[in-house]
Amino acid sequence: MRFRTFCYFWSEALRNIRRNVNLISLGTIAASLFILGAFFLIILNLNHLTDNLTSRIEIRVFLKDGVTARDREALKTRIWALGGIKTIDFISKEEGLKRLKEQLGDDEGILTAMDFNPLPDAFSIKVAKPESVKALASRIARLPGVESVNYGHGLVERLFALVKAVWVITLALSVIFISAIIMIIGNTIRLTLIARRREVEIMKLVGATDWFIRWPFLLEGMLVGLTGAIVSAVALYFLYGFAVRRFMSALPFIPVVTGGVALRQLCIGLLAAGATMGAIASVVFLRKYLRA
Amino acid sequence: MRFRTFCYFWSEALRNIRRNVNLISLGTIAASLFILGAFFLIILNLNHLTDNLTSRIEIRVFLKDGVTARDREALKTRIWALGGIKTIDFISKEEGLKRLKEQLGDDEGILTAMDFNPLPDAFSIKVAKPESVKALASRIARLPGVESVNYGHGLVERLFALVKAVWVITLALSVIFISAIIMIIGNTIRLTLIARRREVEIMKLVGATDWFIRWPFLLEGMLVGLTGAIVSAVALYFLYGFAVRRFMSALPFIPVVTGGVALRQLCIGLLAAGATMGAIASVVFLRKYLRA
Amino acid sequence: MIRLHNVSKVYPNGVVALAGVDLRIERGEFVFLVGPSGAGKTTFMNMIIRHVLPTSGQVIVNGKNVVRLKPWEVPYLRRTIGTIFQDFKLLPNKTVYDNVAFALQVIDAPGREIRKKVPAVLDLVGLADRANELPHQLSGGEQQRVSIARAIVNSPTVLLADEPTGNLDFDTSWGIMELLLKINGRGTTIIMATHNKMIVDRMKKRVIEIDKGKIVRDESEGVYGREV
Amino acid sequence: MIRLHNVSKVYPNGVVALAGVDLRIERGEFVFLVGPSGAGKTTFMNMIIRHVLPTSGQVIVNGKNVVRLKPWEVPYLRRTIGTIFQDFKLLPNKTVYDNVAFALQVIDAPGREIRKKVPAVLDLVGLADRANELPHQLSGGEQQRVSIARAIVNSPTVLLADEPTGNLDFDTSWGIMELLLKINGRGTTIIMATHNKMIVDRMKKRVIEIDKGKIVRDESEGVYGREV
Ligand SMILES: Nc1ncnc2c1ncn2[C@@H]1O[C@H](COP(=O)(O)OP(=O)(O)OP(=O)(O)O)[C@@H](O)[C@H]1O
Ligand SMILES: Nc1ncnc2c1ncn2[C@@H]1O[C@H](COP(=O)(O)OP(=O)(O)OP(=O)(O)O)[C@@H](O)[C@H]1O
Ligand SMILES: [Mg+2]
Ligand SMILES: [Mg+2]
Repeated sequence: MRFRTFCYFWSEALRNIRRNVNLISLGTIAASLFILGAFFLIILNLNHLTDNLTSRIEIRVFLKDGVTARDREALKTRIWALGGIKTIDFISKEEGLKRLKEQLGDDEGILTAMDFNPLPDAFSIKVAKPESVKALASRIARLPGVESVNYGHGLVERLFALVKAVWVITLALSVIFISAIIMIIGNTIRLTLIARRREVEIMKLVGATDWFIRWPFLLEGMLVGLTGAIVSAVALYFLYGFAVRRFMSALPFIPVVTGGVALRQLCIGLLAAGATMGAIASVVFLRKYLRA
Repeated sequence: MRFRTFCYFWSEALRNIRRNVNLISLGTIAASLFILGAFFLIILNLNHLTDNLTSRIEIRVFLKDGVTARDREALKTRIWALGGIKTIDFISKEEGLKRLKEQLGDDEGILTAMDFNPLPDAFSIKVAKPESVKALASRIARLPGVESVNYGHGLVERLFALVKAVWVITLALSVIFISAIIMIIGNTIRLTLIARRREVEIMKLVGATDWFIRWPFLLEGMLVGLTGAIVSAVALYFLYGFAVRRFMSALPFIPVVTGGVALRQLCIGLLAAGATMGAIASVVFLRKYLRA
Repeated sequence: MIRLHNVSKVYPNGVVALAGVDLRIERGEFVFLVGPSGAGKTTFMNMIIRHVLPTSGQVIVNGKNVVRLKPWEVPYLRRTIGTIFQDFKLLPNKTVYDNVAFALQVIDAPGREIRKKVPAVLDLVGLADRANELPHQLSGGEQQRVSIARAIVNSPTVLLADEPTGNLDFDTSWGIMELLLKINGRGTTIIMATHNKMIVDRMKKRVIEIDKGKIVRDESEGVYGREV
Repeated sequence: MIRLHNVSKVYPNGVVALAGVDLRIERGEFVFLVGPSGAGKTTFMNMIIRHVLPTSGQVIVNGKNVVRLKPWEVPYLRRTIGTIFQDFKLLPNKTVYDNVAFALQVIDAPGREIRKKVPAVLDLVGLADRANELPHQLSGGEQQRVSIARAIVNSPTVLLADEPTGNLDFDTSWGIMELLLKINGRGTTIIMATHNKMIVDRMKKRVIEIDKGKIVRDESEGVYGREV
């Protein structure tokens, strides 16, 4: 290909973009990718939230009365040896009562009414994989010096059901939303190009090869997709930053993804998606008119 | 207008719809309205969830030791008199202990270790307006025979913060999503009609009045919008039913809107929105070419 | 009928298409408009149907100044004028029949009238058997004849024919000319732009020659060129 | 150069556009194609550039059977053939200059050549000063001349001219004919469909008359009609 021809392709693409028809597609693509991006951010936050919830899962191992500090160390080593454990913290009966009071809050009156501490010493264990909690707990229960083991009476199971359900739903929604958006973008580009069907036909009659016709359209699709993506990415970036600040000041106790790497990756992904979709949509569409 | 002309408008609209260009718009409109509808359903469920959470708010009024059944009735009457109250339930100290044990779950060991019941008698009060909880609680606290009043140590405030944040976010998202979708639909119809600009110009040159040109386009826009809406409504109706069944079996403890009236209203809303948007988009667009 | 007072048209790109044209055409006249390519013939016709507005001067059709017409009055002006466009301007998605019927539908003609007149006029231009085809399925000359049929179907008081025989062979052209003569005989004013010397010379009608936007000749029984 | 063996074309709607045409046109010939509107002239030309495929028979151009060409070979066929389309087929979004330059760009011509040839050919058709305008800003005859310029700019070995003077006045038409004669003198085969009796009669070239899809006359120094 001559350099001149290469320049021709680019100047054609740029000139066509300047015509109003494509500005309309651009708006549509920007809006679509914005929705897509917003949806991904919602998924990202749900993911973050469930991660956060599962990270709070712990196994509480209550020790038999009268276990010595030595036995305790030995037991700790044996528990470590079971594997899959992130941290083990010792919680003395005093510490345990303090925490229970905090947990009960206003209801702590019940405990202050008691003049002795009914709690045993305990280990608090965090596991590496939340799914292994149940198996691990039952193995720990069989170790000597362990009175009983508690890992949340079905709370863990419920949490997993929640996480799974959230994932199934977001996955189903993503699939539907993403296909809808792709359809919208594809159709927009198709409509834009249908308006120029005659042009393609004339070019063919004057002896242009398929690729000669295709290149400017391809570049154009890519640039329009990319520009739309840039608009949506910029909008998303700033709006999300704003939303996160509002959310965090209103609800400091709910964890949100503050942006940073994830947000930047999403924006880059949007740009790539915009350019690719624009190019693919152009080519796929042109097939129809070039084969004729 | 002659009946014949009326028929002409309809037959024109139908004939034009059968041409492929509009089938593309139809798909886009269906996809857009589907996203819009899905988004509304998400909002609906969030709303339902927060309603459900706020309905669980209650004021617990602990009675002084030794309050007689008579004093209790008198107190109950005085509390009723304060207004804004939905239900008052008496919870005896035994009942209170039972509930606390349930609430503590595995930790109930602490309580069985006690050989007396430290809890006082209490009233459990549900209020009509969750916002009035705080004010009501402080007024009840001043009544005779009341030991202390508990309404959730800031839990209520936090819940309201959550509800508010969720609303701000969903509202912001709705505004953005809805404008994006309207833009998409408007642009799709514009593109469809740009392909027929020449047709409009020729009609004008042959002596057609603006309304003579406009009517078929208007009907066409309406029908395309309506058809797209029907497709999206049907898809939404069945997919939502399916999603709800899956969700309820996975997470029976989280309340979801099971559809029924709300879903049907949403579908009707979508149909109206589709038809209106189609018609408006056609007319607004045509303005540009009719004024020329 | 049609009067132009000192009409000029300068297109936005600076091209002077008409420069100070004064003209008077009476009811029932048959006028040939001749002149080289780019002389301003099409511009002149577009001005009469108010498709193009003059830069200066007045265009009066049927006693009305078309420049001052309100937007809603324009369709009614155009309905009294049949136009055969140089580039046909057929509706691409309508059949031959519907293209011709359209001119009657816009004036809210009764269905009975449409069903009677459209086949009759298609027969006149020799396309009775092509009624259900789309424009792109026709040859150049056939498309031109559809355009002629549409222009005459609602018996306009003025007929503007912009090169109506440019794509037609001599026999068909002459057939069209006889048709126009008959219509003219019924009182319709006809203005026809053409490059066809043979037709102009044979018809012996008024000939107006335009060159570079100016009227350079106006003869009542003229011929195509001053000398060939 | 161009040979047709028993070529027929029946359009999907049942119209028989060509019926068993046998024809042989040698390199460097100048051939007029005449015949009434709808005779099959445009169909014949579209067949040579493989825009329309014959229903039966063979079309051989430069020794190649165009019916059997692979899709990627078609553009190369079309580049050796310049075509003046009856409806011009100009690219609506390109200027006059770019429309003409396009025919050189598709064959990957060097920029220097494009900058030299395009203005030259625009000058030949008398549109040097309209280079930067869009097709819709031109008169019918001017558009037709752009189409002529595009067809001849890359010195094709065959030139198909479908009614190239249909929208031109006699003087401009004759100028175009002289241009075609010059090109023909350089060895280009020219096939021209026309309804212009005066031009055909003056040129005294081979005349092929088609009627209802059949060749009814083929004379080496013919005139437009058998009798007028
Ligand atoms: N929309 C436009 N914008 C700019 N210039 C125009 C426009 N329409 C026509 N012109 C120019 O105005 C001049 C007169 O054009 P017009 O179409 O009236 O010529 P014409 O006499 O009909 O020619 P022809 O016989 O070739 O059809 C031409 O030079 C043409 O290029
Ligand atoms: N795409 C098509 N589909 C159906 N019929 C067609 C098509 N193209 C042309 N025809 C018909 O085939 C016949 C020959 O058409 P063609 O265009 O070859 O005629 P022509 O000799 O060029 O006529 P003209 O002088 O009017 O341009 C005509 O009757 C025409 O209606
Ligand atoms: Mg003209
Ligand atoms: Mg033809």
